[in-house]
Amino acid sequence: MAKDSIVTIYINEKEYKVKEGQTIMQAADSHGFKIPRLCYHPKLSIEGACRVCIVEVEGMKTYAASCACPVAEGMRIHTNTKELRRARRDIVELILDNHPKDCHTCERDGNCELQRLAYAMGIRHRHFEGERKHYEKDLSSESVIRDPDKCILCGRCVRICSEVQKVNALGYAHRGFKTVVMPAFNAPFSESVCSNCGQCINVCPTASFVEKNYTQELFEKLDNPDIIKIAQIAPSVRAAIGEAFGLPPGRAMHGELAASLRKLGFDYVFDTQFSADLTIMEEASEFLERLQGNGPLPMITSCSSAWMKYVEHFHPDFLPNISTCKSPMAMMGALTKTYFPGKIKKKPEEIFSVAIMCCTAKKYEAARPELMVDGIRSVDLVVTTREIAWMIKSAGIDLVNIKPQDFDAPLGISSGAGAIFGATGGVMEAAIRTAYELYTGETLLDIELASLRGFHGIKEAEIVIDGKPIRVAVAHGLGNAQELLAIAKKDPKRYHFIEVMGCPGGCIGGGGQPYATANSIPLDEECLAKRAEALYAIDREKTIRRSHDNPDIQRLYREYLGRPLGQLSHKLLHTHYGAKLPRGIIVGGGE
Amino acid sequence: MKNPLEIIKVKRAEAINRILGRGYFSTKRVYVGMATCEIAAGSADVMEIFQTAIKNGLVDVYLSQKGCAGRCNLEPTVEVIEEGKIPVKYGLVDAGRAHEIIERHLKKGEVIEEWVIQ
Amino acid sequence: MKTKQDEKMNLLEEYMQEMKKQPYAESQLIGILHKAQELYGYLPEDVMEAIAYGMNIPAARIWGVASFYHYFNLEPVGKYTLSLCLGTACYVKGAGKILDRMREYLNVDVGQTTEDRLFTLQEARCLGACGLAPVLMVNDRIYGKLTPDSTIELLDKLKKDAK
Amino acid sequence: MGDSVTTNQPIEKRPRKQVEYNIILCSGPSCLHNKSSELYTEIVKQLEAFNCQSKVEIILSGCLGMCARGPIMVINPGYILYGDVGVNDVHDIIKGHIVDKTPFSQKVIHEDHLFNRFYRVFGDVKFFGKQMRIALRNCGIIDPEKIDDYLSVRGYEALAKVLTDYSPAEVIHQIQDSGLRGRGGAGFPTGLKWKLTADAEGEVKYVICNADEGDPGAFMDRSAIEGDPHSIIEGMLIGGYAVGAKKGFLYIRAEYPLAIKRLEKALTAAREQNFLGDNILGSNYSFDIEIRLGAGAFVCGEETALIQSIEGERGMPRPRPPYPSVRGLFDKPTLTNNVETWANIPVIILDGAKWFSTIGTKSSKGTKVFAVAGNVENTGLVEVPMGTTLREIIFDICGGIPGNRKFKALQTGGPSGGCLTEDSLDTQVDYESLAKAGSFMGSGGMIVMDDTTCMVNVARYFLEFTQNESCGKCTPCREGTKRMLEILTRITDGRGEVKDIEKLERLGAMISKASLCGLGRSAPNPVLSTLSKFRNEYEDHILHKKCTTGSCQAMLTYSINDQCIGCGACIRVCPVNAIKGIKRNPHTIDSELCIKCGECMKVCKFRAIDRV
Repeated sequence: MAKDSIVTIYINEKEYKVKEGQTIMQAADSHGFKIPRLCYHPKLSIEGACRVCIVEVEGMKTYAASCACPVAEGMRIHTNTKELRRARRDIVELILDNHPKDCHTCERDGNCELQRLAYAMGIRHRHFEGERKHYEKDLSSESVIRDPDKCILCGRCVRICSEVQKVNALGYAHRGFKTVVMPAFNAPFSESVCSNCGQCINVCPTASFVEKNYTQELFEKLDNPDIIKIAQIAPSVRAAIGEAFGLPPGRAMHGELAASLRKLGFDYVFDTQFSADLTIMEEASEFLERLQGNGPLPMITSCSSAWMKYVEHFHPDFLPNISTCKSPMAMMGALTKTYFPGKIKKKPEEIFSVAIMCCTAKKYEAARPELMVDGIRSVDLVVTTREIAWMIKSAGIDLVNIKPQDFDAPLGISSGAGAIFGATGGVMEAAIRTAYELYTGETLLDIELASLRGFHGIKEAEIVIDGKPIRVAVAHGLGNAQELLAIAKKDPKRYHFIEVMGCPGGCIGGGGQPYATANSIPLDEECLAKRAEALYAIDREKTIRRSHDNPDIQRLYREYLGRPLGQLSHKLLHTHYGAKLPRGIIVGGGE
Repeated sequence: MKNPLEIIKVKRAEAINRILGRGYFSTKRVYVGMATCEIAAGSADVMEIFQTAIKNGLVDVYLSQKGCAGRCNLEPTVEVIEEGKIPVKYGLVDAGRAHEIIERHLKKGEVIEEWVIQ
Repeated sequence: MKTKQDEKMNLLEEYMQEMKKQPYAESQLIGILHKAQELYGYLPEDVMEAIAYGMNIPAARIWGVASFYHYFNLEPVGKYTLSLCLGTACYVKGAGKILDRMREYLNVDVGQTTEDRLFTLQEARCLGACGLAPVLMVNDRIYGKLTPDSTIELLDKLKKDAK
Repeated sequence: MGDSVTTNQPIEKRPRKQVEYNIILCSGPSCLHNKSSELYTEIVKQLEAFNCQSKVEIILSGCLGMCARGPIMVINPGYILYGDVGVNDVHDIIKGHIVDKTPFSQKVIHEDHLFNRFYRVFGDVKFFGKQMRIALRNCGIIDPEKIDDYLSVRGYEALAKVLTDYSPAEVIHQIQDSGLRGRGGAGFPTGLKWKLTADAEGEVKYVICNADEGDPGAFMDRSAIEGDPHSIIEGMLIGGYAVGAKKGFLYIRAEYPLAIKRLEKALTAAREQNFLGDNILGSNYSFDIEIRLGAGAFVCGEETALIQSIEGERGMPRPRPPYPSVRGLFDKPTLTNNVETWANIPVIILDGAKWFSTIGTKSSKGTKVFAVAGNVENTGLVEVPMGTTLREIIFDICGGIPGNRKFKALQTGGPSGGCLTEDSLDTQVDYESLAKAGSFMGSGGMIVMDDTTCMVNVARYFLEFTQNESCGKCTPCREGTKRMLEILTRITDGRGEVKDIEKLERLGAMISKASLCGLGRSAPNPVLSTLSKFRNEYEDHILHKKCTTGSCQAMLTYSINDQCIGCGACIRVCPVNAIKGIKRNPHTIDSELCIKCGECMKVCKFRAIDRV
């Protein structure tokens, strides 16, 4: 059977030519239909469980799930009969009947796929209400709250956790009406193998998974006149926050964000892109050290917090390969508690350092004891893109129309290299721009490394530095990372440098990014590409595109740190991670 | 070389020889139902009684277990088969009945009519 | 000196080593859980963790499988496991009433174990002894043609035997 | 206690005739057509003429499976078969066989079918008379733990024949020609299933025996495995040869320890004799079987859920397509049949597809095993030719309803099936007729219910079962059956609402069409079928808060009539002190307090307690 051969099908009595091997849903989608759906997700395996996408196929005794059923020559499909509408309606109502009636106070109100479906199906009455499930919420994790009451058992979280991230923290337990999605042994999330990546939040159609919300705490701190409130904003936040305000994806809003945060009450707004440049200085230097025989290769990046937790759980044998550099967030945090207080003549204790991140795992990272500087936390609080969007809305600030402002000095100026940190491949690209020059003393001219961009699971490239071929690889999503590690394990000499970002697409696809809008799906690749493009555009528009050219970075070394990998750098900007053994750990992530 | 059909014929002949070697040609053959349902109804005890009787000198009897024929409400069942006679099927055989079947039927040849499944 | 627990774990490890040699080793999970339950009487969480580690199967999946199948006990069971058949034949002949009486007498619900760790009450699907309906399986032994009263008598007797 | 079967009472009510011979006269449809009834009269006449009527019992049997040679009569002991018996032959046969003790050789036929052995032992038992034992041919006559016993009844000869004489395609042809259909319930043509698997692309293929018998009240498969494990193994071997598989899996419930033990023993014995393993019986065919245990999940009887379970996963069905015949176990083409289907295979090979296809109806060939339980005189396993009527099964074979009660309904197909009423009793057992009558063949559970059974309660029972066994994957089954059960519970508790019937029908229709797997799709059947046939009972419960059978306790009220002499016995037993009254004056029951336990009714010697 040739895969690209064409078959004729009939949808609602009209003839269509479609590709053989497509599912009914795919075929219908390409011809202007949009069959209602719920458990289906294009990145995940076909579950066929919710039964919302059922259609009638002539000759079949029962309805077919259009997400699972392939088209066949001559197939006559009906997507919109009275009976079907009623069946779909009843199915969605059945889901609602076992779901809390707290839409108005729910975090996903207005952004909930179930709510949208119920609206679209015309459910205005309930017919079948009865016993509703009730379980305790799991509040143990620093990052993710699990609320089984809101779970509709679509299984997207289970699938993304096992198929895309290959962490397998979540699974179904028990059965029938009592089925619950939970970690092994119903252990608290914090004791499970969870990497805190938050992708379960991204794909959940309801509010069964949400981030641990710190907005109220932050408001309280912002109201406190006795402390200095400092914000840092991760690259990817600016590329996505517009979506939470109804803008199409791809509009970079750093200026608007800086202005809004000041209105919100922050005293200083710094840019994590600055500390990304700093990371590159340290990381590129570290890499060159290792390349000269001081330390194991391949060196693996350490910026992504979910990735670090994952390595500690599943691949402790690779810990020596992990760069000792802290993440940009942690580097910035350290500076806000050391370098910067000195500049403004304040004590570290008077500083409240907030990180606005696209990531839920950063909440966990910020609480790591490894990142304390002189006994105090370097980052006091992490809020996600979503949380800061609520705060801005709640405070009555017009992010969309506000006059953009610049970040504050001395930690606000960044190179283009710092911007692209948010997309998969970006750290590697930025590192190469600098490493090349540090090693050869020559400026790398062709700085856009196309082979490291885009959403291939594993990307490889070879760069010749001073006649020496340097082989690098990039993976995004923990599942791909695991595959890449397997390759590196089998062939230890294959790579010199590996970049890993824990989320699909990199930080732009982080677990703290705005929920998909009504016409989109979570982790839609087009949307991710537009976010990435926003970052690449920032890079293109900058005159300074290499981290080492950032004048404030140069000043920081000159005035304070000394040199990369120097003594103070080591104290403030580097750390070591250790193996962890949460419950039910397996070797190498189970593959 | 022999084909499978020829092999199976040899195997069957061997099997029958082995069965005969176990005393199949005794005058009376006794089959005790030993499926889960029969055992639940108490057939294991019944089997033991027959085994003990043979150990204690009951001769000319071939004893075997069998599966369930499906006569649920009359289990445990026991068959006594004699060549040339209609096989006798006993139902609801408990320890008492087993002893009587040994004494009266196996030793004296009397069919205990009221326990026979018709 | 080896403790009893170690011995059980060694046996389980041995079994897993054997299973790991099979093609599609992961597919042996249910068999391994059967083995573990045979050794421990139920599936302790640390044993499931050991299986996760030994077979390289995610613990969440093992937990999912163990909690899906009703045959697996996730908690220790009593000295006597009482499986009351609720198959149709038994139900028609009054197993429901027996169940109510047993619940009341033992003061536990289905799936639970009495405080004195003597009895675990369970429901069974057809045990295949319909001719004796209603039937109760106590560990491996089947008792048939029960009434609510005779069931309670039986439980009394078991209680006495245990002492 | 427990073992309460100890009585010295005769086990049957009829007095037994002590005879030396019995004559079994086939009264299958084809023999009847050939005037076997006239033979009966002639036999009686001849027996009287030779004055040996006291030595002989005449038994009318169902089809004896030799229709081409009918009318057939058999004389026991010895199970001598006489074929093409005309009225004129009766004299010679009786004289020869019974008077002169020499069988009348001209009419003796030597047609040997595998199941004849069963009737040599059980031919005179009325219960088995109208049955035909094909799948269960060896159950109850051989020692299941001895491969020698199986070999002695032509065991593994079908395998040898296949390996000697047939190509895989020819085996599939045989199965197709036989008309055998899946005995697990849905009745998919077995030969076609084999062909689809054989035609599927792929080097590695698997064969599965589904022995996850789960219907509450059905134990045919357990009996077949415990009574004759080798037949199933032989069936699988033939299936594996036909589709090109080298490996088989036998998926069996862990709740069947004895069956598992016997299977293990049988597999070991079969390996020793090279029926399993490499180069079986000197051929190029290699095959082995592995036992996999279930762990208490009814849904694993569903083909794709079973495959998931063998793979070590939660038994949650997969969407199809892809069909398992193309992509099944470990993503390889996989052939799954149930125990009874496999047990039929050796018979078809040895007795011939043509012969097999003469048994049964036009669309359903062969026999079907049922586990008959409930309010019926003789409970047990019944294997009848397709086309036998339900009435014959319930009344002729199983002896009708005990206690002079009235037949009310027959439930077939277990939790997936439906109820049939009196007017459907002449329905023939076959896939289409049962479906047309509003039920389902199912795997073979058959529950007979008398007029004391409340149909709403029965529907509730089955739904509770499926609800409990729902895997939880798809919405309609997980949530929908839960709501249906809640509605039914409220109806039987006397809290039913007028719109409940409509809601049940609406949910039922949706669940049947929208669920992911067969379990969900068939889950509403018991409700929908009782709704269509016993709607008035539902209405009684809902509108009049009344359960006419008295089964639904919540709806009963107890009261004391004027027969009461005021003895006080009821006051003493009432556990909740709901009965009040002065000695020697009529008592009363406070219906608010009454918990309807019925204890008062039991102790009252004066029939003074009414229950409505």
